[in-house]
Amino acid sequence: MTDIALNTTHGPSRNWGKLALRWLLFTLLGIFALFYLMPLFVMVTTSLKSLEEIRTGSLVAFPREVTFEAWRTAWSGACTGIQCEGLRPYFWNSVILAIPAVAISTILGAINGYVIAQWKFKGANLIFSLMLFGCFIPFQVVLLPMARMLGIMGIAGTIPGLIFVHVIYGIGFTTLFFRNYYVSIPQELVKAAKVDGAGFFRIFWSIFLPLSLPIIVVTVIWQFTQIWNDFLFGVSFSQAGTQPITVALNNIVNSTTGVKEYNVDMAAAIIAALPTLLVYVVAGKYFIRGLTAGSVKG
Amino acid sequence: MAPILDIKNLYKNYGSVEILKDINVAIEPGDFLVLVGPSGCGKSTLLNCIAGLEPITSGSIDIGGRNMTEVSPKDRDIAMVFQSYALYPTMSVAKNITFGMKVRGVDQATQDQKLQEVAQQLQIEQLLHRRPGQLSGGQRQRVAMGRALVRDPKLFLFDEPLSNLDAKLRVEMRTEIKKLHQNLNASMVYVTHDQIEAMTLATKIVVLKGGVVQQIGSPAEIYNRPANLFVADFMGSPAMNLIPARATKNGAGTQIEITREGAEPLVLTDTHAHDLPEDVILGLRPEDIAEAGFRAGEDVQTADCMIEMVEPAGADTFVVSHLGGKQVTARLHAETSALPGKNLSLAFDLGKVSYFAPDNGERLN
Amino acid sequence: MAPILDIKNLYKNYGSVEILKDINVAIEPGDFLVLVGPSGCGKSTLLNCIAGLEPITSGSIDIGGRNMTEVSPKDRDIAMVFQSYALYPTMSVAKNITFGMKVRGVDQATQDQKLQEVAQQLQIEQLLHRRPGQLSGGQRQRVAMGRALVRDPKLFLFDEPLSNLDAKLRVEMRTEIKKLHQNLNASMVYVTHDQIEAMTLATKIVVLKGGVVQQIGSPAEIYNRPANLFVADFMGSPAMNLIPARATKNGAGTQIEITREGAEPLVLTDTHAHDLPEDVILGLRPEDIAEAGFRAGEDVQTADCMIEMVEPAGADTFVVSHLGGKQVTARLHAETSALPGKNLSLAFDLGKVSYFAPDNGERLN
Amino acid sequence: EPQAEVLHWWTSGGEAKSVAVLQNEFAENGGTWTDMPVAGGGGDAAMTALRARVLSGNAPTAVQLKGPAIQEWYEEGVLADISAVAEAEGWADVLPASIAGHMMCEGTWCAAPVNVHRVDWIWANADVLKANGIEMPTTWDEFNAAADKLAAAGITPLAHGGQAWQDATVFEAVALGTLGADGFKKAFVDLDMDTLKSDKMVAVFDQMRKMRGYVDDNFSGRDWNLATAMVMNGEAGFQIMGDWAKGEFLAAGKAPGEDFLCASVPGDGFLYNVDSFAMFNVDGDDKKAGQDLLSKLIVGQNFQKVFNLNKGSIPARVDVALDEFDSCAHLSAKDMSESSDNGSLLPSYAHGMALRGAQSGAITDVVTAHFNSDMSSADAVNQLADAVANSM
Amino acid sequence: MTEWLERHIPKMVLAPSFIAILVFVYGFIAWTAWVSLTRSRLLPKYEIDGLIQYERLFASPRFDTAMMNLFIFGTLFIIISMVLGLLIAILLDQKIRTEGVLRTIYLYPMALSMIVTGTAWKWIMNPGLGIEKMVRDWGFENFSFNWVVDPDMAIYAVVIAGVWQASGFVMALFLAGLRSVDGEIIKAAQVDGIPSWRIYSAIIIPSMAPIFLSAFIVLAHLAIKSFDLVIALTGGGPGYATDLPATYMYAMAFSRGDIGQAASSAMVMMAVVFAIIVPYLYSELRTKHD
Ligand SMILES: Nc1ncnc2c1ncn2[C@@H]1O[C@H](COP(=O)(O)OP(=O)(O)OP(=O)(O)O)[C@@H](O)[C@H]1O
Ligand SMILES: Nc1ncnc2c1ncn2[C@@H]1O[C@H](COP(=O)(O)OP(=O)(O)OP(=O)(O)O)[C@@H](O)[C@H]1O
Ligand SMILES: [Mg+2]
Ligand SMILES: [Mg+2]
Repeated sequence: MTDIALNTTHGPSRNWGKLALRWLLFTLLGIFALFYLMPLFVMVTTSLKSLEEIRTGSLVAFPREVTFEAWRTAWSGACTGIQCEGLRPYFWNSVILAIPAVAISTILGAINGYVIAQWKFKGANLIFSLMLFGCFIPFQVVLLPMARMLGIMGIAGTIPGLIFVHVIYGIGFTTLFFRNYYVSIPQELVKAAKVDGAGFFRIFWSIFLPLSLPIIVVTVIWQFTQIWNDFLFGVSFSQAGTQPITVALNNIVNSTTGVKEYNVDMAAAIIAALPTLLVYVVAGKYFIRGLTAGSVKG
Repeated sequence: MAPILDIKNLYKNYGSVEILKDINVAIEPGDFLVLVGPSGCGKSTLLNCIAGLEPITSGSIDIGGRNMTEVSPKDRDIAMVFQSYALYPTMSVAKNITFGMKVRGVDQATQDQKLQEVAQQLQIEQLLHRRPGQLSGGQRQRVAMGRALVRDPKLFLFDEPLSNLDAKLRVEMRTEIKKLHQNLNASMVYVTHDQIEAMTLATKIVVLKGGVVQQIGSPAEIYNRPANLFVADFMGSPAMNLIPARATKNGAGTQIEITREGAEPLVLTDTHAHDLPEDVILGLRPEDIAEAGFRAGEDVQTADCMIEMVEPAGADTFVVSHLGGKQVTARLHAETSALPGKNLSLAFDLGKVSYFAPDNGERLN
Repeated sequence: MAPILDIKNLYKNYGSVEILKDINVAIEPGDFLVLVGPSGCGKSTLLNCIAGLEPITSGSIDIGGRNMTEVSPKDRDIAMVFQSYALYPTMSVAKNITFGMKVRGVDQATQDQKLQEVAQQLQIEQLLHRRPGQLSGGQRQRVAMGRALVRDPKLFLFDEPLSNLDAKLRVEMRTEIKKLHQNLNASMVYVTHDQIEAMTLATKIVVLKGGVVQQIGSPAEIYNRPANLFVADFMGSPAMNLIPARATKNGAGTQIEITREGAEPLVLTDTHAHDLPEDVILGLRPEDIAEAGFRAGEDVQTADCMIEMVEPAGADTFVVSHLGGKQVTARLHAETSALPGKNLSLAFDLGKVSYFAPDNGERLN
Repeated sequence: EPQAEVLHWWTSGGEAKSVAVLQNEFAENGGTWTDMPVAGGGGDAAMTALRARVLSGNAPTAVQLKGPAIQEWYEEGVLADISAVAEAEGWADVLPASIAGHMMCEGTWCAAPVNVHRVDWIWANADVLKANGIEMPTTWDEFNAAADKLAAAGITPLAHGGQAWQDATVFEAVALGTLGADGFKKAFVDLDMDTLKSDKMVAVFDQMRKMRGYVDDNFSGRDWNLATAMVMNGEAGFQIMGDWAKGEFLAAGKAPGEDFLCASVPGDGFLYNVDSFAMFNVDGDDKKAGQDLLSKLIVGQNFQKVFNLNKGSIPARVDVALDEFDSCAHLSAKDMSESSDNGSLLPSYAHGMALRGAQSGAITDVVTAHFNSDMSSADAVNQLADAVANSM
Repeated sequence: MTEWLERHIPKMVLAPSFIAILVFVYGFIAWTAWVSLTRSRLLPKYEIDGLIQYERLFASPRFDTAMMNLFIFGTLFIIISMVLGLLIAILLDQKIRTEGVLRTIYLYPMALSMIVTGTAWKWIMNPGLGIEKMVRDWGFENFSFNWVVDPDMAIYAVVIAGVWQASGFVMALFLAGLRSVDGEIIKAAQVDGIPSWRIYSAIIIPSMAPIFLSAFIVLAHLAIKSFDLVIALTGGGPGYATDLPATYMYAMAFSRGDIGQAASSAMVMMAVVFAIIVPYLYSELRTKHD
């Protein structure tokens, strides 16, 4: 249904041209892949080198001697403060922070997008514009008043507080994604369901959610990446014990006057990114599957 | 009895464009109302308004004696089949059909039973597990029908529900709908562009043009006594012959004179018509012009006409002649001896004639 | 002359389901091929295969003498109208129509002229600036037509292009297509479920059922000499009466005996049929059963029949009787005196009769 | 039971171990230490977190704070008074006066000093110098001559990382040598406009322009430790950097005096960068007890020694035995006490000891803009004056 | 009552989010506007003191540079990311068997925190360590790629790293869009004899207007808020050649304890964003209407 790849057939007479095009295509994709992989290459090779080798050799070269010491250190030995337990203790903080925050903001975005795209009422577009513009507020600006608000609400320094902040500033984007997806679904579907007697939530649940897999995946990718990698909110609205992994990563990496261990830094960065990478690999699959399963045609 | 559907002074605009203008229609319980009109005249829009899916600009809609103008679609107790099917893309055919029941809390056993029933009626039993994307056009349309048929609403709304079906299936479906109508004594509003559907199903037909009601009446009224030139021309296929003529009083009746090219004017006498203006447009359906000898009756008058074209069409043969500067079609038997370029004696049934004013197109008799 | 389209041994599966089976069809330049068949029989799929939009499972497709099986759609030089319209949603009607020309580098003046021409033919002049989303169903269908009509391809493919139009417009469009066909001497493949369309437009009809070709032939052949029970039943509306009968040799001809409930068997004599098996199914179209006195000819035989139902339908009236355990429909004049429950003398035209084998449904005469 | 949640930005291996000493002592005295480390940007990130914490009414117990920021926070009315501890421990007697001054807010003690980093160090590769017959320079002219020699020999004279704070570090070293201790104090502590616009300031920028010529082409954005590595590897001759650079040399197994040389930059004076902890107003006796205990331990002999041995800096209090410290530290301690006596013990502007953030930032903007473009020294001086005026 | 409830459910559902946005976005913008009129330093103060902060702001050459950089960076970053994202999405759309792997490769940069990736980029682009050195070692002595260390070019180096990070996500958005276009329409175009690239340019891409809106908002947001990227890659340098308003604001608010100044720069920045985004939003949401 959504199978729209344009080169469906190959004429024997045009085989050569087709083949050449195909090669060009792969070459291009390969070049892009190299471009995207370059920093990863640097990071991985560096993380496998010893500090000694980094100090003396070229920074962008294969390791002469591979050692996984840096990885071990990053995970469980690097100092992030007076504790030297690596990223491990912070990992869980990030997980229990990111999962509810992503879930809540995605659900809110889905339902907001559904209202704005399919239940248009006067002013809906204005509200949407306000939400969109809200995406542009610099987070540095909101830090201080937000801190005050969190204090007033009594959730300062707690994980629920952080979740709250991420949800608030995630809504704009999640709403945007869903609204733009739902806008292209024919209005007749809602009409048919209304006549069938389904109410607002029923239509959303039974008809729109099943259609939304691709956009849910896009939204989750975005939100998860944003929240998992967020440092500013994490550092400002946490306290000892609730700091997310980025703060720990930052503590490992960012020291001004201490000795720099690039191999550990790189390993830590890659470890900290593993959950997001995992989300991409897993979700990416559903992303395409969702698209091929539910076409938006009746 | 209170009308089941009562539309009063309904106006509907899209932006600044008036799509529906001052619609007034009422139907009694058990009525089968068919909406016809040229493409784009506002039929689907009117159905949408009745269903509450499009806000109306002004006027009121009562369903079952209750003012429903502001009521949401799901509380209007209607079932509707959409012209564009509007199937739920992620649900199987079976779920598409049972969704409405499920929402209304019908128990599973009843759901299954109704589903089987309807699937059989519509001949889609073997498709129940498929997704809409895997169906052919006609199959989709039948699923859309199924979604309405499992319900038992006050009012059914059908928007060209059979347009994608083959003739045979269409006849069967038409019969199913007719049965449904009779068995449930259900009330229906039905859009179609198929004249036969309109004629055989309707108890009442509304002819729309450009958002304005042209005529409301029984199929026979519409067919036999079209209210104006538009209706006359629109209903019936091939269309009614509309021939400019001169009417002059002649004793008890009226003498009708029709010019012909390269021949004497054709003169007929209508004994029923009175008080016609001098210029009229005479309307006569092709089947009311027969081969002489095949039609008898007191109002039948024969005349020789030059045949220009002979078109065999299965059971009938259409012949075309030229009268009053217009092509005139007659419907003859398949075995007619008519030959193009030859004269043929045609019988005109003046008992069936309609007269229209050339200026405003209104019916005169 | 080489066929313009030559389909050989075409098979098409969706997954494990065979949709088209061993299709062999060829058409000459200038032919007008109409595909008919019940909903879901594979008509759209076949058009898609011809257009190259669906890969075929096996077989070959030649267009204009060249093997196109592996050629991409855009190089096949075809124009196609989709059942689901498939208009470009972001473009205005005018752009939808001219886009193909623009891409092919047709100059602006020609584009404009063609656009005007086609818009007029299709009566969509006032819609040219609208987006597809703002059109009614029939208007969309006409735009889809327009997109094909501005082209001058080797082959036109139409998938139910008129299904959403009202009868009047439909007749006009039919005429436009016929004109196009004649003027350009274009080759066309046309899917329709409208019998009249099929009959009036086709030079050749293919009847499909469940992905298998049932019969290929001219409209008259298909109508008068259906190859099997399916075709007989499918083509024509109301359908051909198919009555179980016993055939016994009787001198030069055959004596046909049809049982009746509560009455003597009906006995007819066919002077043309020979070598029929004892059990046959006799096929006679409703128009070949007339009111006695209204049909003459050497093969016409009359008999009194009990009338069960009388259905007036505009120009004709259908009456239903019961013969050989089947309902039998006859097509009478609108003025018939037939009354339900009364006997009526009917004339059976045995010159038009078809015989089928009850076991495999194949034609016998 | 004393409680302390400590916000600090000492997170790298050596630093963390150093603070861990404090935590141990704190624990030994019955306290519970909650660690709240936030590294990054020389404490910027920690300050961000601190603001949020203070505004949400949830301030940490103790915070690593330094320089005028201590007084600024005090003015916001959020700092606790630790005079009681300070007086009991006799801080006034063991801390150099100018350093003690940083710990006082309107006459009360409001912060406890941890260490003294010397900023105006010049580091050199011993072998490279020897091979080219160069002595450690004692004047900027000597430096320039040595640098020219190195350049001629194909060695990068000055290892430098083009980050604003590194530019500022070099700048203040040059300024100290050129303006002299008094001039430096007038310019970068008192923000005296005349001094800022003086010809000598022009000379400072002239020297900076020279320095620009002594760094390699790829210096932009380089981390300071990579610059140190250049010296270590013999790619470069000198580096001007605080004493934390020593840690890099030591970590690479180099010995002071043999593999690498340390000296104060030409000119006399001592630019210090003192880390300290300030106590914030908190509720709860356990926390207040924690603050007292922490203050006491920070300035205690033992912590001062152990911490600074690890960190490469020298103790803030002058009565700590330096037997275990290396030669560079000894030099540093000696210079500090001399400077303290002759009034040339000066706060580092580049490391936020001398000025409020807005002002030091404004100066750094001009310094780095000048260093990374071909702006003339006169223009730079004018911009400097404008920027300082604008930042008031 | 239930009637009323039903009719207003959509509004009620939207209300919490809307109120949250009002308070936590627009309320805070108002707060910022207020603070920008004060002499707040370390912590916000609320005594209005006129437009002094704006005067200081406009006298600052660094802020000039920051705004100019935002303009250059924003434009290039958005355009290049969109073009590249779209291009890759289209290439990936050609039934590539290794699509899953490639997609992940293009997407992964989003996963990595810039705190560290910036260092990798810094090395790659450093003339003495990375590409320039590598290519010269291959024997191309005159090759030069020294943008990071050239104050005039450094901002373009930031663009490269920014594009690297964001274009993958844009690609994902576009891929989702490409794949949700009705297959029948593409079939129609194919039969119409439209070459593939025209099908993309004239039919598929225009029907993805909402996706473009998403991509634009995402990219514009990243451009305006680019902070980690600059800090990690160039630290705003050489000098302050790659400073952006976000880094300027951060420096003012948190490193320099000059909150009033930070607030005023935030207001100017938002005004500029407003001037650019609002017309775009307006046209985008309007065309949806008809
Ligand atoms: N969203 C819209 N905006 C503007 N005009 C519209 C819109 N939808 C429909 N129209 C116009 O309103 C008129 C009536 O449309 P409607 O769909 O009711 O026609 P219809 O009678 O159902 O026609 P058809 O038989 O072709 O389906 C048409 O001229 C159509 O172009
Ligand atoms: N994607 C698909 N997957 C599986 N089966 C399909 C798919 N598309 C169509 N079919 C089935 O193939 C058969 C032929 O479909 P096709 O659309 O060709 O029918 P059709 O003859 O055009 O019918 P109609 O007159 O109803 O349009 C149908 O039974 C349909 O259900
Ligand atoms: Mg319609
Ligand atoms: Mg079809």
